[in-house]
Amino acid sequence: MNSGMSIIVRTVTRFVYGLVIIFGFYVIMHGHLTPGGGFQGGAVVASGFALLLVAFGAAGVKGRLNAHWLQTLEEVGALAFLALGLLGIGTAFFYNLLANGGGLFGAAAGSGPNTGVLNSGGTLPLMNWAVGLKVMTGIGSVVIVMLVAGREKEAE
Amino acid sequence: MKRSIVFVAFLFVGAFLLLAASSMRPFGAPPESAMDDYFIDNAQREVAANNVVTAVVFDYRGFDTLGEATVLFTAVVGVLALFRKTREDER
Amino acid sequence: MNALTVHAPVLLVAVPLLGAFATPLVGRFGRSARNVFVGSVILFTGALAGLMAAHVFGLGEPLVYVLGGADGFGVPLPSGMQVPVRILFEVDAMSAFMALITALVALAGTWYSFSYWRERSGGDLYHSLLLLLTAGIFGMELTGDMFNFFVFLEVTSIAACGLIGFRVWLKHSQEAGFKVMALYTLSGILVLLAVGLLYGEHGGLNIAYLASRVGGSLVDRIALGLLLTGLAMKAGAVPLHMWAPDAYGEAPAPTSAVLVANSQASLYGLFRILFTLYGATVSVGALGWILIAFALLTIAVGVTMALVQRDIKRLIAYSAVSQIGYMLLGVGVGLAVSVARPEFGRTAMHGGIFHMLNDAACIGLLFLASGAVIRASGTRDLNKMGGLAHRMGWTTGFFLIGALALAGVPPLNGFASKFLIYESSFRLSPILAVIAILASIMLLAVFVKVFQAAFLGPASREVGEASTGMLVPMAVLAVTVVILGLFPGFFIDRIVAPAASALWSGRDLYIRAILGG
Amino acid sequence: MNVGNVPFVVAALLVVLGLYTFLFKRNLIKLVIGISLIETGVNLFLVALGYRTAGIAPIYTLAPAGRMVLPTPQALTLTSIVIGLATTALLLSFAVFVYRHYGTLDAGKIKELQG
Repeated sequence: MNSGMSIIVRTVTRFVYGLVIIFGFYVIMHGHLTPGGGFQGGAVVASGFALLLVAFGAAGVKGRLNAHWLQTLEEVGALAFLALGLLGIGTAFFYNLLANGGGLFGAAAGSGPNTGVLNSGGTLPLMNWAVGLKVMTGIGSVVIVMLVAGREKEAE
Repeated sequence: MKRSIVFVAFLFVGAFLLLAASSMRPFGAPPESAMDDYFIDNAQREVAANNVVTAVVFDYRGFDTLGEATVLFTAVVGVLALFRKTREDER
Repeated sequence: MNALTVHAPVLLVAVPLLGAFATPLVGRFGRSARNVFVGSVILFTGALAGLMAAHVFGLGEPLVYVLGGADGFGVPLPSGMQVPVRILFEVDAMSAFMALITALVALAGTWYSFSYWRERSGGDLYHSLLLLLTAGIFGMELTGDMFNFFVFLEVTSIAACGLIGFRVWLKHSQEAGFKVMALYTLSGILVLLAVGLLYGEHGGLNIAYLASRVGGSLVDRIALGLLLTGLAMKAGAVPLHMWAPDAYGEAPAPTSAVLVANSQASLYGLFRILFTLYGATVSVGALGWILIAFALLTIAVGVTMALVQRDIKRLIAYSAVSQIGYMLLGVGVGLAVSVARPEFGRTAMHGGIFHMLNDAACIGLLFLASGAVIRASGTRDLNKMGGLAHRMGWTTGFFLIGALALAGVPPLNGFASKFLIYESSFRLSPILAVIAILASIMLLAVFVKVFQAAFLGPASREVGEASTGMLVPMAVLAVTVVILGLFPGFFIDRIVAPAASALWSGRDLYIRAILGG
Repeated sequence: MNVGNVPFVVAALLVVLGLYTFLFKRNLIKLVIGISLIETGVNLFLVALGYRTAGIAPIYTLAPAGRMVLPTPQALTLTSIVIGLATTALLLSFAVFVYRHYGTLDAGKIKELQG
């Protein structure tokens, strides 16, 4: 089956897609400190998936990217986000339980311009991860499903 | 006939939109910003986050973000449902 | 006041959301596990709605829930007012009333779906979308924040379109899905534009805060126009109704019933904006007459189009459109006379709002019954049906109850609310009442025709009665229809009157609950 | 006409362009493009609402001196972008299935649902 694009595109993709995905994870991780966050980083990672799909075709990534698994992970991400919201239900829904608590992500942020503390933000970084997981898998599975459906139609 | 009515309506709406935009308050000077100043002043203390936008997105207006994640989830479920494998007797 | 009551408003949204997110996962363990899970989620949601409604009706003032913080949700301004910085849920009697309607329809629709979707593919995703639609409707009804309202509006739009196009093997459902999604998106954009204008002018998003600030400025008027257009479009009022028959007609039967609740939630948003957000600023009399004009147009177009349909689902869809007109008529009459002669304006409001509950029950019943009819006869064309009454006694009875109630025949519930509307609109202008009554009579003729075509006559093919799982939800709605019709006074006093006064005279209470003073 | 209002006018212009595409093009994909254009215009309008003259991004990490722009419109815009993405995905899926059933994307030929 003819899948994917020329050898140049495929070679470049092999070099680049890892960087794209790592950059996406970086954007998610530093969402509470620098521009970006779960949605943006998740979209970057999903664009890495899309790059793989375009370069290698649906058949080429069949073993590595599976819409079924991505869908499961998306549900896990959505549930995790909701659970983080429910974490503070002792006070109120979406109450930030961990902020300034001293434990995980509980450091204070300082005041005014500073260099940033990665271990701050309370539930924010966790929510960023949950949303990031959700967005990367959600968009990824949509891209895969649409591409596979298009290819099936051509093959008939 | 119908097309020309739509076109006149379109011209009317378009002119109205452009007029409304040009008579908006001046760009770069929000008249009322007490809520946003509160976010800027207190995000670091209350939420312990340097990024005020993230503090708004996930803390002060976190429920909107849950709704937004829900919208995305709904769309993904909708797309997957459309492209699902249907049974033979359904087609 | 225990913890469950305190958190009931937010749990009403969070629990169906949790169910929707987890349904595809639970579905891996088989269909019965999924049905038990979805069933318990929706039952718990219904119980929460009842609990919250009982609490709010007893409270006498709006219930405020602060999302994400306990201490101090507002920033004081120099003028003594304060701006809420967090998203607030504000539940008054009207919101609680709408939540009850939604819970009733969602319960019946979901229950019915278990049997209806048993032989079909994609059941996990179907039930997930149905729960998402329910959660979105609850969110629209309970929130006290304009942008949050928009977000939930979009949740319902997308979930509704996913369900409309769910039967991918039907080509009309795909056409309807595209059309409805495009128009829903347009209405959502109009609402978003209005929210942006209001935010840019007043620097806040809370409804109570905005209500205390909006005046008659140009930007505020543009925002009002955009909001009214967008929400009337989403509610399916003529002349922006072109999506409604496609949506109701092409969606799976139980979904059509829930879509009616969705339209009513948009109508609730319309009323909330007219009475609470702009209650003090707009010239209410003129606006009331505009509402009446659109109401009459909606009634006339809905009934006339229902008259010429041969497809049973589209016929019921057009009668659903016409019922939106009755609600608009009741509330429009109330709005038009609110200053001059409040005594019968209040009656009109009672009629319009009571009709929301009645319409949800009897249109929902008709859609569920039509699903059973289509399943049994294998066609949606009325000319090809016939003789179903011989074998489908229960379905026939339920359909008859729903049709008579919808046409306003005493002693069923449609009569109870329509009579209030006739009575009060007659005192404003006899022509209004005459048009409304004539439309009801035509609707009766329509359903006599349907009944004669589908249920009477010789049995044309071997059909069986609908399964118990489909009959029980129909029975629940039919019993609701009959009880509401037999004891209208009880329900008007207990739940309709508080809901009507929350809109009619509750504006100050609504604002004070947030801003204090 | 206020010269400082150019961003609002540009946003309105985008909305008008999108509206034109939505109303006068017959191809379903072009309709989706029109809706996306309108959404982009509204997003631009939202984010322009929050700008303060000579403001900086509302992020304290290594921030330069200056007043910060309003953060709320940026949060709202983020939400509305994601919503726009979701609707576009669903609309395009419907377009695929309409094409499979009708064999065309011409809105003029796909009008079986009327009356």
